[in-house]
Amino acid sequence: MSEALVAAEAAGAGVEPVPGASGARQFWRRLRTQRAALVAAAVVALLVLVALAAPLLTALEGQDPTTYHPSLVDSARGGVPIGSFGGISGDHWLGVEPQTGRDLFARLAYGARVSLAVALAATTVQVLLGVVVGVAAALGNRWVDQLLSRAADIIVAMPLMIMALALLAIVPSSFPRPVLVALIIGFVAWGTIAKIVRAQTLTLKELDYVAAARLSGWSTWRIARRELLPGLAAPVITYAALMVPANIAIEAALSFLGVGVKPPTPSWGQMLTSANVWYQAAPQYLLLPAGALFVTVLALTVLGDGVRTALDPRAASRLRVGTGSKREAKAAAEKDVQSDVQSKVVQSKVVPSKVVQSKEVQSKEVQS
Amino acid sequence: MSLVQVTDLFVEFGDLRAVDGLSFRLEQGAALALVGESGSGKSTVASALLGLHRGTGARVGGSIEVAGTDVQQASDDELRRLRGAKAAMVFQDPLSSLDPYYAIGDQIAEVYRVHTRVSRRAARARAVEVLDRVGIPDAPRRSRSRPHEFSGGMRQRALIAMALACEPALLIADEPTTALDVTVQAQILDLLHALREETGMGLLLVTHDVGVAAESVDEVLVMRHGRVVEHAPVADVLEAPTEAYTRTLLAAVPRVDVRRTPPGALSESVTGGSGSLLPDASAEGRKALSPGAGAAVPPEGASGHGGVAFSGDLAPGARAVPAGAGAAVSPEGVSGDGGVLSSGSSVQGARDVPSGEGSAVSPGRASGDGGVVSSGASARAARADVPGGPAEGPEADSPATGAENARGVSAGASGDVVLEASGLRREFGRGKRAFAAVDDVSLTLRRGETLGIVGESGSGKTTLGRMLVGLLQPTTGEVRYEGHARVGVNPAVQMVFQDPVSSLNPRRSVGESIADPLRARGERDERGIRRRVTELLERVGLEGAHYDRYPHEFSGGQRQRVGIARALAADPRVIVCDEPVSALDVTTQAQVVALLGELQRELGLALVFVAHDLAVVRQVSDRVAVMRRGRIVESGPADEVYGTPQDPYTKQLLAAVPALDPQVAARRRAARRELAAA
Amino acid sequence: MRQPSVRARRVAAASAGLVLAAGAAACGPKDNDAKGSGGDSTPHKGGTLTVLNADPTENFDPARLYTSGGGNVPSLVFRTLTTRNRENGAAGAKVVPDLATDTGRPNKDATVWTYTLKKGLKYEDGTAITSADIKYGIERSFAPELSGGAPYLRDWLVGAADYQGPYKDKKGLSAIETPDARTVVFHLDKPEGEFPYLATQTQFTPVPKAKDTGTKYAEHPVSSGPYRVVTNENNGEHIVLERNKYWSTATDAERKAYPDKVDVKSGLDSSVINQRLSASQGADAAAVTVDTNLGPAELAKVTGDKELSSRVGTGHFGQTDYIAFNPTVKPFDNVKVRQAISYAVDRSSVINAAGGSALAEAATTYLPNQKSFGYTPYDLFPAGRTGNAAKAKELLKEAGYPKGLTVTLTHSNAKNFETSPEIATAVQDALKQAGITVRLQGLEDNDYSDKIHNVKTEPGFFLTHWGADWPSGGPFLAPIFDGRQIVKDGANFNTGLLNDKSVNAEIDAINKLTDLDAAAKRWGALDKKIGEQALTVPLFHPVYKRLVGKDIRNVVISDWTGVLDISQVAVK
Amino acid sequence: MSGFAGFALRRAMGAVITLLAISVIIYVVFYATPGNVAQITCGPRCSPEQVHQVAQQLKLDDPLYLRYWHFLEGIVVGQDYSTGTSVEHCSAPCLGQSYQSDQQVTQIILTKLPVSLSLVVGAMVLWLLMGVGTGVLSAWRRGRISERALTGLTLAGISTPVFVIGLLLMIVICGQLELLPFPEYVSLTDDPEQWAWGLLLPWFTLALSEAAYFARLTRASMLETLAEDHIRTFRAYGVGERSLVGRHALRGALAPIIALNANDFGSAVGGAVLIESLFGLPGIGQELVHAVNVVDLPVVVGMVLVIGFFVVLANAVADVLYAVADRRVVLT
Repeated sequence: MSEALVAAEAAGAGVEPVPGASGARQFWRRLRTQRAALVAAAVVALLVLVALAAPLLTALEGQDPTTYHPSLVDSARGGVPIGSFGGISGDHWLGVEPQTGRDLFARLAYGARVSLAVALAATTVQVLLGVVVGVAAALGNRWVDQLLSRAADIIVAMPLMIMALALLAIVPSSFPRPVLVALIIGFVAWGTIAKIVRAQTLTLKELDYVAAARLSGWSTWRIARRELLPGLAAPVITYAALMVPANIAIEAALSFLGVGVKPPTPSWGQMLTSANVWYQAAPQYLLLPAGALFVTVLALTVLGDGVRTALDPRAASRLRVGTGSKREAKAAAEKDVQSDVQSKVVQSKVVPSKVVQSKEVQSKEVQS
Repeated sequence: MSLVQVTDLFVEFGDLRAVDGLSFRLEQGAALALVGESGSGKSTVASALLGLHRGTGARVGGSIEVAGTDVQQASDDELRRLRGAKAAMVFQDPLSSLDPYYAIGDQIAEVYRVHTRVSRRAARARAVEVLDRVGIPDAPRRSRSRPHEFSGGMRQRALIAMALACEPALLIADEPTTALDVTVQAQILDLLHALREETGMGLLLVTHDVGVAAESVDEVLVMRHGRVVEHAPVADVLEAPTEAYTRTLLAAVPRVDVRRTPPGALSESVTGGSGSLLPDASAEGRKALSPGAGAAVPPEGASGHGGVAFSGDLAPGARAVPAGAGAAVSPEGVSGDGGVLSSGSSVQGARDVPSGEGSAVSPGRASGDGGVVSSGASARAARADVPGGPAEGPEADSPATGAENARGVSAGASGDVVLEASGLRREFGRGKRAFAAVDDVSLTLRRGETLGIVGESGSGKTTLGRMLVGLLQPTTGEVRYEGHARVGVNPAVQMVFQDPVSSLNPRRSVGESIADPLRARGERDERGIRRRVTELLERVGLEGAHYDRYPHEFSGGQRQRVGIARALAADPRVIVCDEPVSALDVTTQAQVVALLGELQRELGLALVFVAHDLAVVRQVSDRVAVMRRGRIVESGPADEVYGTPQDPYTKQLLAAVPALDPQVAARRRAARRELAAA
Repeated sequence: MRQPSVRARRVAAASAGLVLAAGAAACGPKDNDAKGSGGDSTPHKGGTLTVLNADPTENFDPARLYTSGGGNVPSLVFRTLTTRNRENGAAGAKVVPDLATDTGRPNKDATVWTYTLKKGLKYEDGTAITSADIKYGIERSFAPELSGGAPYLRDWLVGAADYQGPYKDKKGLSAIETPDARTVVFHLDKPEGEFPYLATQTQFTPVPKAKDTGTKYAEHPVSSGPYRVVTNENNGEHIVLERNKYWSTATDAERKAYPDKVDVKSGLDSSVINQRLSASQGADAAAVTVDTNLGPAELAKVTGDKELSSRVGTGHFGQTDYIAFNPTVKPFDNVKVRQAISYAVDRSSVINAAGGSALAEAATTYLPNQKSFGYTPYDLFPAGRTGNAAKAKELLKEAGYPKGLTVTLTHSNAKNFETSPEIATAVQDALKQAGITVRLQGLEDNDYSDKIHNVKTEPGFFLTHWGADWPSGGPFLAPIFDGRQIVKDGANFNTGLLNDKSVNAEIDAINKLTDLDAAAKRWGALDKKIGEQALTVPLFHPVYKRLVGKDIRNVVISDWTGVLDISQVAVK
Repeated sequence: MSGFAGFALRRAMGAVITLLAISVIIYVVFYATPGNVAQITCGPRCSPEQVHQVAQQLKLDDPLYLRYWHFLEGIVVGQDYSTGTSVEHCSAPCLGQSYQSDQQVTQIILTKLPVSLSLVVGAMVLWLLMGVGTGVLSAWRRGRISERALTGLTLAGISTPVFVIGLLLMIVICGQLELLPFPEYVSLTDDPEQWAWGLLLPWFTLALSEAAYFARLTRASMLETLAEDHIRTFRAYGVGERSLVGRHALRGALAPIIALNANDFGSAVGGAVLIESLFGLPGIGQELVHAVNVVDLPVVVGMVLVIGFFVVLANAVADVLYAVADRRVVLT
């Protein structure tokens, strides 16, 4: 999956402190102005709700995700569900699974639990590892930086799927599988976020308010916690929001390779994998998980864009899905009015205090 | 027909009316400056002239006619034909205003071809031609360079070349020199002047800097809050402003040729309050908070105190007897050649020197002479006839002696050295790319004095400042605080930063930021911390209730006050101010400078004042060091350095400062031209 | 014995139905009529046959192949002493002579077997095939460099156990004699009436010593069959075979070899193979597959399409998928528990999970339901179609588990396989009715294979299966139930750890029989006898549906292999 | 670029260290992986004695460090292998020999690499065309219906797993509409036309999801550039919108696109496992998954190193291209 690309998008977020980028209130206020993001948030909330309430909902339906119903499938025809639309009925709201006759609604709802939980947990692991390594590399001395950056390089250069295959085989099967899948996705894909965090920390570290905190006499740890981490929130949250759907897709891919979450625990990836071949004989079997995945990833991506926009208003005009000329006008107005102020800030930036990393554009201020 | 005719222009961004009922006209070949502070709407006007607000969602009303085109009614195509061909615009930041990816010649050629049906080759030739005209040496070759390969001044010349390409009737220059160093600024203004003489095009100059306007135009239109405050020929505006705001604005402009006003005078004048000058108490910004109640502290915006600092042609003696200095200010004091204008009759200076303060606080000021030692090019040393300046050790004897002498007058018991740097060198990068931002700099700072460090961009002044506070470690050399060599930061040495935006954590309340030094040193009593922070906030002219507000709720000047309060919270002996006012409007600048002076006097602080602005440095410093390319080229008491500069670079710098008198400006320009020709 | 193919490519197998790995074996179209699609049924010579396979024919070296009946693609290049009968259905489960003039002449107690080569046998280079080449071919299969074949030669030949092949041991294998260029004699440790079956394996292919290139031989093995290897790319991923002009029907009654050229492409996804066969575009019209069958989803689609269903052949291969118990693990030491589970199993759920009634037949016997195995129907613990929960509960009560019990079922995580999670889940669901809570322990394929075949780690209750090396009860029952075949420090297949003297004795007795029909009957009886111990719960015998391209004629699927025999196929 | 040699040297050294670290990790991880390699190689029915012989033959009984040492030795000086009848020399850099097939790993890589490269290079061209094209279009038409439609389309590309899209496309396009032949890899040198036809669908499938990311990236960077001052300059000089978008904004967006493209290219060489297995393309990814399943350590290490090499190389190329695209960047 395009981890690097997701990262690249995230990297642009909030490199500098934005005037007025403070507080959760601001964030919510800005998020609220985005209709697409709000719809997406509602969809995500609904999905989470469905996942959480899966036992309740299926109880309502009177089904569970594991019970076989051999009588509902046509054994002579490969186990295709009997009845129209994959056996949809009052008992089985979305029909049943071919071959087993398990209730699809129940599997979809329970699958949401697994897929979302795995993706969220994996993202958490990635973010934690990435932030710790990235911050440590940025704040540590040259050797620590070298070591950790190299480690991140190695992680990035390792083929994710292969490592996942190998690691999944090593860990004893008694280890809960969804947790394992989450951990492994998390552990093999933190390199990029570590790089982002490192770059961002290096930028933040040079900001005056961090210097001021140092002058206050705070320890490095305290500065990292109080001054740097909040500043990392924007790119990290943005990255995370975009990484969740990517992780769902990775889980699906692992299932496709046969090493994902194990049956009978349903996951969308696993359902997709087994439903794949049923596209002609029982289309709804494929369309349901595919649709669920599509909606989820779509909603999370749109929400991710929204979060990013809310955290970094300058990006407002860039990644937004829906657009409105009104908002653009406002942004333009702010920019115009600020331009006078900024005009002065431009002046007298002296020697870049840290010599440029590759890819960071250096404007040569030193004139001859 | 006028070149530009604007009638009842208004521009609205959403709820914000940026320009409100503006009318003016500009004749062929004439030059008009739009002058105003941040948010005055002057840039918005400039954009409106070219119809650049179209399609952005801004509402534009009134009528605009430029070079025969009705901008409001024109079709998109007509507008495009106006832009660049009849009216060309030069922008503020020359680096970002050029496409970084294409060669400069190509960019000019592209613009030329938009308006002229010529071959690529011809367009390219035209580009070289105009580049040559604006003084780009070796234009054919340099036209193939990309913007980042040019220096700031060259880029601005290139932009001007682009503007010239189609021989427009009107040149709109939006803060064309704001991002440039003062010496480069002078060159660009000279260039504009020369081009105007040559081509007869009209000039609309947008600037916040009255000095720049004085140098360049015939008429000035002062704007405020989107409205015209005053519109008159430049000499009239400068010499006899009719509007209070104009006077305030002028008064606030620091003058490089006026000696320093002693701190006593500074603070008292503030209290003296020339508030009447400012009809609107919230001069500084739209969001300014209501003024504080502290008696000794000037409410933000309600003071014209800045004017005081530069008001008089002070007798030399004033330096030694500071307390009464500020009082003797002649209202319209114009000092001969300097062309210094004293803005208001209202400037009273010190009314009452608080008892006991005058003598206690004054010593630092007099300590200047020779205290600064620059081994590399110690002008002071040279003056003292010690041979072989560069070969000298960092602690040259003779200047030191001189310093002792000078200090003896008033320094007294408090004249001891608090901060001392010797042989500081700082390199960046490694291997081939390594360069020394600061090279072999030594200096001393005594209790209660102010040392100004002035230099253009790239001179290493900020790096030096950061080494002094311990944020950067010198590659070689050392910094001693009260005689002890020191590594890393020290709460007793604090810093006030340049950028009011980035110097406060946007995610923490200002109170929390100010409380940092208190907590860091182990203070745990929350009530005590809050009390102390409230005290500090009030001391710097804010309200205690601001504790829980966030930086974005404050204006630039207020944020800078918060930064000062944070520095004070550590009970420092030394504060290094790194361009503390360069991002502020002039009126605000003056207030912040005044505050610093006042605090220095009250607390016996030693200040290091790092700035690019020669005038501001002179205004606050006892001693001044001029930096260039990492070295100190000249140093000494402020008056000596400014009055009788020895180093050619210092002279050049001083000569480049815009004068506030058009005649003086013209004389200087001629002088510069001769200098360049020679 | 075919094993859960460790090499089954997980990826390739992922989206198909039950996929048989390369080298799969027997079958028999019961619903025969596996003729090509209508039209003129006289097969023509010529054309190019395309073979679309999921798994590459790796290590194309007769010493290294593990095949049943000589394999499919290998059997186009490698001739053996005997071979399988190339007929549809049960007739195809017979062993017939190939290079040899007969299926072997045993001595009285079946410990010495003598073969005579036909006259005029030649390699692809025109040189004659000699008995010494047969001997050399077998010898080199003992070289550790060329591992991979079946274990029988090592087990049966006199003094072969420690033999390390001709590269290290120049003396050769004394158990094989070649008194003259056409005669080869085998001396066995013990009576083996089924030796003719063994002689179908590719290890009995002649290899000219002068042409032996060791591990490189697979790149270009010397052909004795109707086709020679023209290209063998990437270790069997793409093999192109063309006619061997020195082969003639005069010496080979079995292989028809209609096409001029055979193009074997592999590494394809199973669903893609079936898609391509069903679309039958271009070269795919003359395409078959020898390792992929129709999965349930595809079957569901095909059954609704007349044209397509006319192109489907049905194959049976001697295989049983079953639940195995390790009676040394509690509670499976208690025969009543094992019986209870036998009663509780819901075979219809399991069969559905395996692809439905068209792809699996319920099994109540351990031996496959084919005559050649000696199939003797029995159902000792009748569970009906959906399980007899009441009887199971009753037995559990007797066993001391009145409240039911919780057990762990071990299975492989490999998808769509006989031991896959889907089947395990079906078992789990069925046993729930009987009050038995099943926890699933899915293992990665290698791990699973290691664990269940190691007496130290063998779980108590797991899914496994057994397939025939040749269609007879011997290789089906002996490795699993012969107590002397328990391996303590290696791969053990007697998972029930059964060491019953009477069973062992009966196996020995049957092995002496050279009358294969008589032997089959006794294998059947033995099967039933062992079944009483409830060491396994037979679940189903798989059925294979094979789709062929629209221009394919003369489809033959024997019960021996269950796949269509490409040596018989013609292209329109 | 005077510092280029230094840059190349530093990058090369970094790459060697990275690759060595990767190989150590793989050795350790696979050492811990269940699966008796000798048993797998020998076959499930091999007796303990035979398994032991095979283990000896493959030097599997050596301790881990010794095996790793042999591996390094092979890279530096090459290695000799017995085929039984003769001794084969695998010349340096020798990555060893497959346990399963006795083929030299370098040989396997050489046969698989063209497939993966064909797939990725072709897909890259497509994803750049589709992605950048869509991005430019939606940046240009920002705010209009057509932009929303394009945005929706790209999001759809991101949110549908490739194995679903790929199979559906294949069934519909190849199976039912018969517009394209079923994907198959034919060597470029054998038949360029067949090569292209056979790979078209895999290219498209692989490109689809990538294109979606690129469209988003392009649009974002272009809008960012469009908001920059120099665009305002050109607008103020009467330069038309099309030139602003197509010439200036696109040029500004190019550098990040190039850089990311190189990165993605690197990881796709080994990362297109799903596409390769779905379409039966015998590339690196598919081989690697197979090797992992049979614990064929030499092949796994070799393949992972190749993939790692491409990622590292692609990163370096990305930096160089970035520096070329944006001359202001200093290579370090």
